[in-house]
Amino acid sequence: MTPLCAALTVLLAPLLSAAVIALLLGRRGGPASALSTLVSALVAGLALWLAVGGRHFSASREWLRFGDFAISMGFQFDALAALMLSIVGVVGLCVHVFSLGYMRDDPHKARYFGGLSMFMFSMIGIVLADNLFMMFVFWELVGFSSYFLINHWHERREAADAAKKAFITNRVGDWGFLLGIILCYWTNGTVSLSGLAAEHAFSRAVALLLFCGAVGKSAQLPLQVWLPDAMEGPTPVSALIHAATMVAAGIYMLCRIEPIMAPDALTVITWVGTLTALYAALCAVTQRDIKKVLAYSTLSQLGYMVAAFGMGSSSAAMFHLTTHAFFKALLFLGSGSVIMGCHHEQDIFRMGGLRRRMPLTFWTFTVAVAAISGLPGLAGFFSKDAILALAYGASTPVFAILAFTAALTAFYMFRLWKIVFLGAPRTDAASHAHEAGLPVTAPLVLLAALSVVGGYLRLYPAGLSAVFAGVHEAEGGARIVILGTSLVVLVVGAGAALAFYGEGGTDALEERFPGLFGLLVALRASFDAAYGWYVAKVQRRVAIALNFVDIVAIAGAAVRGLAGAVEIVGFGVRALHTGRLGTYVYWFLGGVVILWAYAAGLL
Amino acid sequence: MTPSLESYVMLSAALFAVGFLGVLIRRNTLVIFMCLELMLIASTLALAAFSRFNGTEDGDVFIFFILTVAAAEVAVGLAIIVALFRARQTVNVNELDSLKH
Amino acid sequence: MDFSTLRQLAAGNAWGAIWPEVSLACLALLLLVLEMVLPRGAHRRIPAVSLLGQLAVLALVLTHLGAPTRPLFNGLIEQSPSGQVMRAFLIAASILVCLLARESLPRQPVPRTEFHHIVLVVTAALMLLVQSRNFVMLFVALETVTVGFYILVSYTRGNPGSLEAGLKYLVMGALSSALLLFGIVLLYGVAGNPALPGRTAEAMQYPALAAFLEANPHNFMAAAGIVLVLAGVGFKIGAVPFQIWVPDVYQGAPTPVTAFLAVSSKAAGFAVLLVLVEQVFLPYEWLVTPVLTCMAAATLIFGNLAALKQHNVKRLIGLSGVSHAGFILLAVIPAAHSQAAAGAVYFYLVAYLLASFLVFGVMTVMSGPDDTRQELGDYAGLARQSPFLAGVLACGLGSLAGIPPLAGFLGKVFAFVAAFRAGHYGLLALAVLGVVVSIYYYFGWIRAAYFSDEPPLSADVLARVRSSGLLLRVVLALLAVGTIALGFYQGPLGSLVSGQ
Amino acid sequence: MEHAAFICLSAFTLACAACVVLSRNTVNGAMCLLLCLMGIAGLFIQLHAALLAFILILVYAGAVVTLFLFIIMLLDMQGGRPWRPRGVEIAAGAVSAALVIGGLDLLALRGRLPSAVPASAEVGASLRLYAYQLFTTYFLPVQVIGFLLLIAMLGVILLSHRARREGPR
Amino acid sequence: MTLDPLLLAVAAPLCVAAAIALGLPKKLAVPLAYLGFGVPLLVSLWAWASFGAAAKEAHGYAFVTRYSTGLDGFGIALKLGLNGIALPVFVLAGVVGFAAGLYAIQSGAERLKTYLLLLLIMQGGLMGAFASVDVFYFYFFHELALIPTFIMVGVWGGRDRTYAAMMMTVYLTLGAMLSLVGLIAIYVKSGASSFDLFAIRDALSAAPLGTVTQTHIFGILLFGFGILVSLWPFHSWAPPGYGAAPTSAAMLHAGVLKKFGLYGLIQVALPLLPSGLGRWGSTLLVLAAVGNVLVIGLVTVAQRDLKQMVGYSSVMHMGYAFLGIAAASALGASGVVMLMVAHGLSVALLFLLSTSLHRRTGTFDMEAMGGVAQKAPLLAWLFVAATFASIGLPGMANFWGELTIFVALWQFSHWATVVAVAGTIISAVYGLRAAANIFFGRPTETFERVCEASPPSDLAWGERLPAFILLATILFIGVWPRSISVPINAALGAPRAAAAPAR
Repeated sequence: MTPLCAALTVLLAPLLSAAVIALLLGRRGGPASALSTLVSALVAGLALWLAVGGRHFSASREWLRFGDFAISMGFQFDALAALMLSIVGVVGLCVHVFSLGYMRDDPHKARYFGGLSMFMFSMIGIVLADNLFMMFVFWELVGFSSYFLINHWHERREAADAAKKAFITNRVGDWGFLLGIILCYWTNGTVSLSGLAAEHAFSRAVALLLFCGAVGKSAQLPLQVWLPDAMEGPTPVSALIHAATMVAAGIYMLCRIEPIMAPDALTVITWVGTLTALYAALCAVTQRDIKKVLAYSTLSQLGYMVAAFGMGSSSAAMFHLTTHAFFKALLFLGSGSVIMGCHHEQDIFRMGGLRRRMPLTFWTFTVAVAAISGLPGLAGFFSKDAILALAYGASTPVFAILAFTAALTAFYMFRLWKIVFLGAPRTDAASHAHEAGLPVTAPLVLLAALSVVGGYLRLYPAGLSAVFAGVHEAEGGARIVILGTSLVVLVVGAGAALAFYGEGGTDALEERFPGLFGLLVALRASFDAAYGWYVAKVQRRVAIALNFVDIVAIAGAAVRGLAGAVEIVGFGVRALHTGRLGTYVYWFLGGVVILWAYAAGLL
Repeated sequence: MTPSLESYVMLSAALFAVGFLGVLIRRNTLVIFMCLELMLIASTLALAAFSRFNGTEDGDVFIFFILTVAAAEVAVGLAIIVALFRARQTVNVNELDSLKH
Repeated sequence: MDFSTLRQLAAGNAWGAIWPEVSLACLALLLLVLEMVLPRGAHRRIPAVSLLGQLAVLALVLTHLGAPTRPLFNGLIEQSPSGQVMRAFLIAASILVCLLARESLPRQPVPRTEFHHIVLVVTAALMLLVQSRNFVMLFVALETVTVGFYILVSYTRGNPGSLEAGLKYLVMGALSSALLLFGIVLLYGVAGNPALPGRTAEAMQYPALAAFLEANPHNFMAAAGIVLVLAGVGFKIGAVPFQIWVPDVYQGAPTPVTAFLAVSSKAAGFAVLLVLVEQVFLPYEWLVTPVLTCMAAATLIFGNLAALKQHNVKRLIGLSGVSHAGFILLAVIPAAHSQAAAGAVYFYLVAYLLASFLVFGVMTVMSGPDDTRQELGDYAGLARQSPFLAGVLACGLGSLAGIPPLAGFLGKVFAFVAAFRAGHYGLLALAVLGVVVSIYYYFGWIRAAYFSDEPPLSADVLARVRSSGLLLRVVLALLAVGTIALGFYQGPLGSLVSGQ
Repeated sequence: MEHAAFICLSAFTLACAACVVLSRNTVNGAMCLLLCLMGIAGLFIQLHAALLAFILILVYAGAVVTLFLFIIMLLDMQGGRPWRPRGVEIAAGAVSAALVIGGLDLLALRGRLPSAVPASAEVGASLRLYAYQLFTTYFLPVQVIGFLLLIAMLGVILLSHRARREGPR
Repeated sequence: MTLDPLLLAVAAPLCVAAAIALGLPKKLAVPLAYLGFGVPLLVSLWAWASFGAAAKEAHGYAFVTRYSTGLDGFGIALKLGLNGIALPVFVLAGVVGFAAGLYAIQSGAERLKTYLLLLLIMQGGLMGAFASVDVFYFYFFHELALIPTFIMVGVWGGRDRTYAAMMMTVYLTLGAMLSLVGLIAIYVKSGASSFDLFAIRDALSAAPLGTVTQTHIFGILLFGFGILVSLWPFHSWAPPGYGAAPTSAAMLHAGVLKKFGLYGLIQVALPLLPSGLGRWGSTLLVLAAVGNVLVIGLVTVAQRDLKQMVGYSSVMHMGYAFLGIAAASALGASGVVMLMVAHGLSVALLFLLSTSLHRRTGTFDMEAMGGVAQKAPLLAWLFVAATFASIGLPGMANFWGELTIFVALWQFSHWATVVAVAGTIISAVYGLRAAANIFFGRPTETFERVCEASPPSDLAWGERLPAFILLATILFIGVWPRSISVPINAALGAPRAAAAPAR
């Protein structure tokens, strides 16, 4: 089987399964879930096969042509794509399997798995796309699948709103993305990735506009607001879409178009990423909802990747993307298992002491926490160090902020870990928590393993390691500094968290430093407040005002008014018919006089 | 010397105008009708003058037709006026305005 | 009284050529004879006789369309293709009028035979009128028509409204014929003047007069005569400012007579106007074109605006008729130079005939003994009670409004094309606005018939609708089909008007 | 001499016409109309159209005016409310009079006709000529006139009859 | 003579209408109505399938036939044919017409026969308008299709139907009349003295008009057609009209009939008056179109009544079309044609579903619903699909049109492009908010009470089938845009059009 048709299969199999589920299996959850999972397994297998095979190829087919303007659909399968594809495949498989357990009793299981397949299709489309138009197509489609899946429990108003918010916020990002693509088309004459790689027409506008897309999809400042709300969706969805793959698509896209990145654009990108990382970490500290904590940590990690890209190393960004995909997916799935255990309880302060009840979950979760906090030897450590090293070389403030963020990361992750797993159960739900079946645990184990080994680059197959060519260990003094820094931040962060948070069912920070806590909460809420104000006070009022104008001025005054005026004239003319011969003959007189005068040339 | 053609034409035009004025200012149906007849006759005068001075007979023949037509018109018109008087007891055109607007 | 006179008489007068008029006249006489000889019980048959007779004549005329152009009766009248068309047109119109009369007269305490008689005579006179090429002939025929209409308009003499309309038509008509007459006299006098170039001995004849006018293109007396003649014709076609009588007379006259006025009299007026503009007044275009343009503009504006808020259907149809005069003038003005424009006029008239009689048919069915007071409101619920009549009405009004696929649309298009070709852009703009306004009142009528079921048709109206004669219904259906078919396929008529 | 006669006749005729228009009493109006017709007849004679003058007197004085008078009597209006124009009517009349007179002036000024010598035509000849014309050139109109008179007669009968029995079915 | 499919497509509905008018009994009328709507669908699909292979005559027209109606002297003859521009719209008319017909037949409206009669007339008119090469008949059939809406709105309409019907008709007649004058102007000025598009094209390519003349005529056509297509600020007829119109009429009018104006601009005005657009396009047109997108877009956001919202949204989307025309390039025009088809399908679907929704909830007020998805999931997801189609989700037909227009527009005006693309956000806002308010969350008390009274069922087959047909077409074009882009490209004759493989 040639790589090309393998790729085709990888792309189309999920679509097929989604179609079959939508048309045939709409009511039957069991077969639907089975089909979807099998397909995802197939996808994962083929993806790995392609990755290991390391065969790069590209193919393209014209899809739409008007004169000189043509849109084509095609694959560009290189190391980068291979890496992303295998991540999507593996994580996707894990999530599918996990969902078998997690969504076992859901009445709309079929719809859910249909959505998952749809998402797989769209995501793989982005991965394989060989030009920006095609990427945009699937870009929108992942947005749709995300909307669909967040909206899964649509009878909950929050879920519906979250889905809406996610899609619209992404649309805002895509506004820039599309403009960027169009501008890129007219400036470079092409949008195919290979073509752009050859072009090297650095354009700040193009770069920044395209970056808007990444800002939306990867939830960077100021468009980050949708991601935390997106946690309304089922947890596996959060794991797949809002942690591992879709939100990472932004970074992936940036890496695809690296050649046309203008230097000064990169600075902007760096700072956006850095600030996002810091902001999200600060927000995460105050969260009580387990998924929200993870969501903000996702934001923060995405910030790292963007910053890394901004500092000119797509390798580092992709490296962190990879490891993050593993441990963040693990974290989410772990939290999912916890939530299942506690009968869909998400408030960490109503859990506690789950170490005994759910040992497997506990250990895998611990691995993930350690990995994200950068415990030496685990995946997160290497990737984060690579980024810190970059920052150290690039600019001191960025380095400082990222380091501080790393400390915060350790702090809130260990806070979470301690409050959820250690101590005694605070609710009977927690006390009766129990481990779920194999479908739930197996993915945890697999991902835990990946989170451990994911950091060792030489373990990656040759086909993929090309991506990480740009990842350098820092040398000499720098190396000591980086190493030291990461260890210090880990110890400080983790230690502070462990020391600070007690057994109590309340947030220690809130009690001891209410001011600081309030500040952080306000910081988190500020963006939502701003957008809320805009929507409610500006957009809505303008809309109503315009509606008023449309009804009163155009439809009313202009149209009805004109009609009314004509009618009044009509009444007047009608009144000329007095019914009296005496007046009628004067019409004749007038007529004759006018005609006569005209004949005499007087008029 | 004989009066000129123009004097005849102007005379008939003046008669015509007088008739027209009568139609304009009178309110009595019968008088209006008389004035209309006057207008017809006035034009016959001009016709006669023209045919006399241009030496063409068509005019005289035309007068014959005009007179006949006028007579018929008078007959029908007076019949209508009478019938209307029976119905409305008036010949004042200002009071005959049931059809209007 | 010698023999040569008789020979002369025989030579000049080709009675055979005007057999349609002659036979109509004989038919009219026959009706009177029948009324005398037949027992009273059999009088109900007389209308049928007149209908059948006219049908026969119409059939014969239709077979003789496209007769060659030739002068008759020493040039008093002229036979021409367009004249043939108008002949058929007028006979068809009179048939339909008689049909409507057959439906409506029995509701009135009036004799019927005389009605048919007068209609026949008037129709014959109209036919001569449109073919006349001599002012004497024109005047005589015109007066015959006018006097006939005096009688017809005030025919239902039990009804004061009818008599009042008669009086108004009488005074206005007499006034306008006086003006026309004086105009003719002036033209005759100036054309016969020996001292002027191109002087002619037979100034009453169109060709001679045209030659004279050609020789003196800027004579004031001639100009005065021309405008007076135009004023006289303007009265017939109901063009502003000679239209003011229209709504009152239309309202007061019995519905069939209203139809007769609206269609035959107006059509004949336009035929005469066309002949004058094309053949006689051509040298005075500097005068005729602007005069007619102003008339057309005023007519378009006035007719549509006046009809806008009109609720009495007979006045409404009258005023809409005024606006139609405006549309037709649109095509008359350039007719002097374009065969197609003249064709457009005839096509418009035919479409107008079909559409008007559709509407008048429905009005006749709906109208009671006093048919002067028929309001739009009376049509509420028609569509529910009698879908057929409502459909017919919608068809007719749609065609009057100029909606495809109905014939009226083509008429308007041809008129617009003619006006555009001649470069009368302002007039065209007015016409477009006129169409838009007209949509308002025509569709207001349809709305009355279709949208509102409250109040439902009154009992007697319903009874009349139920009892309306089958023959009338069949004819209405045929007219509707004709209106639609003519919109889709114009066939020979189309090629005739497009001058091929 | 002929000219003087013309002046007198025309003055007389115009005066009578004015009386027709202005007379308060309808009967007087009718009478003035009669006199006016006489004057016109006289002018016809001056125009060597004695036959026409004859017909005019016959038809008009003999028939039309009589008919008018008869109707006036019938409608019992000789006493009738005399005509009292209102201010508006007077104003309108004045305006229209001005307009009409202006029109006449136009005709007088612009309508100059090269005055021709009257062709000499014999009265006797013209009668013969009439018959000839009527029976040859204008034979068709004569027939039409016949029908016109017929329907006029019918119409008068119809309009003046009291309602017939032919009521609604 | 051999049977001419196009003529058949035009005649079939009209003949059925005539048959019903002549008083066919109901149990015969309905099956015949199926025929009347089915034949155009089949013909249009056949034409779509065989267009590529069909032999092309002058100007890339296929299936050309000519029937003389006796007006050859005026240069008028019923000449039918399809080129790459007409074909997609023709197909659109066939599909939407069929869907509307099905929906009408099952709607069980009172006086169903009259309803079907009018709808059939509309259908016939639409097929004719888009299939006729003769400009005269192009207008003729449009008017023919336009007028039935008056009676349909007035008799079967909803809130203040009488006023809506009256205003809509008078307003649209104004537009139609203006465009008629424009067409007459072309007819006369071109010197072809024929309404046959071929003749006019040849005449004008031989001796083009002066720029001033072109500009004047184009202005008349632009505003005439603009009124028909609800160009801002001449849109006031649309929202109340669609708000009041019965479903099938709204589907056909908003979906197909409205496109006539755009079609006229692209098929007639742009090629015949190449230099006429200039002044208008760069100033008034682009401003008005931006008004459509931005102003009307925001107005749409303010709507509470679902049908009003759909009406306004269709007005808004016309803005994209006008921008595409303003772009004055083959690319832009091509995008407009694609968008016409796509928007026609999606807006028809939206109207259909709104009515189905109204049947279940008894209201169009979006605030008064909620949680309908729990009662009628299929309806919900179809509606969401339609919404996403209308907001230009890739994989749905609308996307390609909008994308092409944006790309073309950038060359013409940057700021307009920025605004236009921002419009996609606005449409996402109102579309998704409507979906969320109506279908998701918990039902409002009022709606709860409605459900108590009559538990709403999911879509019946009579409603499903038309919806599926429309959605399927949307998806097909969305996934495989070549299916219509190839003929469009061939027709609009962009530089390398010939090179485009006609697959």
